[in-house]
Amino acid sequence: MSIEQAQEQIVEEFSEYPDWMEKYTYLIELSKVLQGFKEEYRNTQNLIIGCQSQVWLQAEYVDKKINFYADSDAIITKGMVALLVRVLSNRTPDEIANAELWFIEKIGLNTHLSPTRSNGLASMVKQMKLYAIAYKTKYNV
Amino acid sequence: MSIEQAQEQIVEEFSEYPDWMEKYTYLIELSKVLQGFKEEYRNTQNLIIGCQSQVWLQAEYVDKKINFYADSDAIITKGMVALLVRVLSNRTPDEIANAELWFIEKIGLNTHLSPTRSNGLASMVKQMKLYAIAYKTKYNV
Amino acid sequence: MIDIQAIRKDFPILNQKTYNHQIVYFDNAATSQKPQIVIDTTNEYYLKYNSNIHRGVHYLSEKMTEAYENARKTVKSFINAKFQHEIIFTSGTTESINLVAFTFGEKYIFENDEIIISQNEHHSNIVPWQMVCERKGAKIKVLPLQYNGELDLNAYKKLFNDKTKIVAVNHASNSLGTINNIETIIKIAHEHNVPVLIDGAQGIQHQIVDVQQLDCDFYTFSGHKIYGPTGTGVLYGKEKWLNEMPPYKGGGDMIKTVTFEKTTYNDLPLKYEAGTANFVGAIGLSAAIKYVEIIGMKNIIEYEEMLFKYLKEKISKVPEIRIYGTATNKICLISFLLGKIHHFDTGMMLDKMDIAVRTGNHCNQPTMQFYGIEGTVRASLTYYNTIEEIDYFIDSLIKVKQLFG
Amino acid sequence: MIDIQAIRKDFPILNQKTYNHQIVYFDNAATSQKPQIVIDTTNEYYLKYNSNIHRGVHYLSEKMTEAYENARKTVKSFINAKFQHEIIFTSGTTESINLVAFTFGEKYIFENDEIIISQNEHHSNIVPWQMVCERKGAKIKVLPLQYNGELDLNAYKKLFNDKTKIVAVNHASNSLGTINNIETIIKIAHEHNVPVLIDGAQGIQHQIVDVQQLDCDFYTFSGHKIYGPTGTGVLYGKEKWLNEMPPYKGGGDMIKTVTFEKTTYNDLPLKYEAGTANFVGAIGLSAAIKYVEIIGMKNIIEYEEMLFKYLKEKISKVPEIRIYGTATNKICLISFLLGKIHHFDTGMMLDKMDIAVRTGNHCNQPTMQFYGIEGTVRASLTYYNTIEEIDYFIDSLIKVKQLFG
Ligand SMILES: Cc1ncc(COP(=O)(O)O)c(C=O)c1O
Ligand SMILES: Cc1ncc(COP(=O)(O)O)c(C=O)c1O
Repeated sequence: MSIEQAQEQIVEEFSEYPDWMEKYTYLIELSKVLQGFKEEYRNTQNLIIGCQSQVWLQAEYVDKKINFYADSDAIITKGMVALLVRVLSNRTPDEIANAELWFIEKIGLNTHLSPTRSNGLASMVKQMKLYAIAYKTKYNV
Repeated sequence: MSIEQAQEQIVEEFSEYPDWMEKYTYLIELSKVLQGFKEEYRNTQNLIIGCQSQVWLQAEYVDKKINFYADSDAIITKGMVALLVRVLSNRTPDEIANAELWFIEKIGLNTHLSPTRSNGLASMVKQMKLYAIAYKTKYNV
Repeated sequence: MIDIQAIRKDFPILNQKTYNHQIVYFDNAATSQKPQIVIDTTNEYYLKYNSNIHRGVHYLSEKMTEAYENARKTVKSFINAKFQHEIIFTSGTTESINLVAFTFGEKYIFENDEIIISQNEHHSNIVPWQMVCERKGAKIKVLPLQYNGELDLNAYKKLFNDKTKIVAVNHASNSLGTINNIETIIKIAHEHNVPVLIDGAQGIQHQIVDVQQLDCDFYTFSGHKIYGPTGTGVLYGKEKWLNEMPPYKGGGDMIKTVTFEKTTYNDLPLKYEAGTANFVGAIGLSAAIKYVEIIGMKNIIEYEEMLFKYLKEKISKVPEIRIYGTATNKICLISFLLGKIHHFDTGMMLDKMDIAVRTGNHCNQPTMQFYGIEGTVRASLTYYNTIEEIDYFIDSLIKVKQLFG
Repeated sequence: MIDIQAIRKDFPILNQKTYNHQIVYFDNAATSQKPQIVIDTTNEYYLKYNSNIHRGVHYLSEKMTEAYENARKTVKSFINAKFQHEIIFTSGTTESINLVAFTFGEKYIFENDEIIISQNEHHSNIVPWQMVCERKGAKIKVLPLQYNGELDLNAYKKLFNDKTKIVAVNHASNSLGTINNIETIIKIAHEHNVPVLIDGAQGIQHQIVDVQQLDCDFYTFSGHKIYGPTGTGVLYGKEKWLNEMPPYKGGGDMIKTVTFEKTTYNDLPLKYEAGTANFVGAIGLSAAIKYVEIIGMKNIIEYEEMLFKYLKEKISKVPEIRIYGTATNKICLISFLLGKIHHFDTGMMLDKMDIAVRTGNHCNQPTMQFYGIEGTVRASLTYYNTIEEIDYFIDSLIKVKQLFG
């Protein structure tokens, strides 16, 4: 599934929840099923400090693809993290670097990504792209 | 003539000049006839610094009365100075200390006396009253 | 008791929906809403009299200068200062405190000297003092906080010694709501001949402040928290200090004479008002203060106490509520956490229910460290809030609790 | 050419009488009038979105933060800064210059070092540097003024030596109107590796400013002089300097972490924005800038040049006029004396004829000393002034002359 398709899938899932309360309930669900984050990743090197909530992001390069593992101390942020990981993890550096993330606006959660929100999410996306560029340069892919 | 009468007289004089242009022309006239200020009085001790114009004020105590001699570098201020001297000079300290100056408002020139005008006039009146209080204490009158 | 419906009409912003429900603004400690009269007054001065103040010979300038100096009078009588020139207009509490920390520091604080601040201060009343300490080699002594949110005045007494140069403490705490016993704090300091700065950012809008009776040496507050415009603030200082301390910023209006060799400074208050003042802002602030005076601070206090009693009672019944700051004497402010729910999650969900609260450390990290938490949710109310809003808030809190389980 | 009648409708204050005649506002260098859109924008944000910025999780706070950061973007693109975080909001030019003088001074200026400022600076660009010199034992070198009001760039070149740490010069002079050749001033300083601060208080509203092209290290201006609210200002600084210099004021928002032992500072631009910013003011300022952009700076320049040409021609024919500042490159500003008439008398009489000019030393005492005078009368025009106003002004001047004989 491409990044585009992943985004479309998420938009479709959320279309079942027109009500904001249901949307957030679903985000909370997503936060609970976020997987793969090991306790050892929870270190200062991986920490993205937001003023309101914090995000930890680990990146691993396997088979020419980047896998992301992430977590947050706030549930709603974690639900958003889950969506971002789903869309951007297990992709080539190129795919990630060029990705345009439109699904968040489409599902009506864009305020979470605003740089002024200071929940760490905007910095997380930036960090994911920086990883992509770094690996691109390193492995010349 | 009492301070009250002197004020009434000025108000009467000015009533002949309802137009502001005439009023100021008369003030300019008054500035020209201001007398008694000797060059030796123009010293820093007598200087009252206004941001816009400067006033020099000399006080002398003769026969239980205070005589004021004053000057200014700006003509309009000097015209106002002439009026103040006319009302307050050659009076006992008591009279000066207790004087209420209402004529300036009556003739419509009160903005000149506002402390925010910074032409030195408000400070001049204050200084005249301070002299009165000082002489009162000194000579116990 | 005040006529709450009439008052709310003066605050048009309260009569709108952000999402579905009429907005419930419980973020007053961050900034307050403005009554219509503040906006109207500001507009009037911009549209009829706008002109730079002081030194102007023309009509508009005269009008504006008069209004600006009248605003100073309004502040003077509001806090009962002795002289008008003890009122310095600044851009806010933060600037007022920096002004004192810097100028008092330059003149009186030297190596190994000590500054007492409490453990429960806003960063704006910590960092300026740390900066003085760094520059001068002085150090900070901490007046300790007790678990209930009150300061430990017994410990306070023991902090003084020959090296103590100043005490800086808040009137009311923005993170816990405690109204500090500043009368006693000032008295004790004065027994040691140490002056006291009161950070009144959260005090001025909720308490009667009489600086002469308090006998504080400095009192600071922000216009935007007492229903006035942003970018305005006040420093009250005793004449004696303001005369003795060196100037802060250099520039227009604060000098008497300038040559390249020597500059002499202006008298108070202009000595501390370098550059073009926020004169329209100051006039707006005085409109805000007059509005408060019309309602009456006594009435405001009575009403806010009633609100607070109700809020405390109701919130204490919310399951798993953890309240930080339980002093007996508090402004109408509650800092809390809901079970294990992250403060940000609670704040986000309340926002979706049109309730504005603040979450995080409230620029008060040492206090959070004291409680061993990252932050809290803070509901801060004022005299335009209502019992109905509290009911809705409590219901919403319970929903949030259910949502996160 | 601009549509002057349409523009004047946007400035309601111009359409009133102070005494008998429609007001003629020629005091724009002191402060400028505000177009209706600035007032409307300010009102809108107070009445719909008012809430404290940054760190807020709720709707209003989010809206306000966005608008505030957009205001920063507007300023950035207006002066073509490289990065948004190079734009620091301050309370005005005076604060911007004090900020640089203090923080640059703390880091880079030491005993016997030298600071170059011109002989024709506003006190706000003199006194802050004198204060640094006093604190650090440095000294001021004066870039000399020539009789026509231009700076002596040959003498300037000779002022540099190993001890020169910074140059601070105005873009346009508020007392004489000279537009300084800042391109050359900056180039020469950079040849000596010395950074340059430009005091743009009188430049920004009359000239196209491109800080990258100018390559200036700092550029400062006041909101109230470019048709924005009082209490607002901007400091542009190259990222490199702003990162290296220490912070200025301490307080909320400008820190990352605070403990009593150690405080770490926030990134740009917040590092220099301690305390609650004048956020509504900044939004008002951005509305003012957008208004200027809509009219177009090129059109403004063209129109003001036309006005100035006319004014110069007309005033030169007034008997016994003495004009101070006759540089070829000037903003539309004339400083003058009329025969032996005291500047205050001239200003007073013009006021009575509804003309607002400024009189005195214009916070520029060294310049007055240079000419051996106490002060001047200053008429400063901008793009909402008209040819008709100039005619009326000239007639009034002649009347004043007659009055004092
Ligand atoms: C050249 C110049 N620099 C600095 C200033 C100070 O600006 P403000 O008073 O807005 O801080 C002014 C304003 O009068 C000025 O004209
Ligand atoms: C107790 C206290 N002190 C100081 C401040 C700083 O005020 P300002 O940001 O208006 O300068 C605040 C505001 O948050 C506060 O609550």
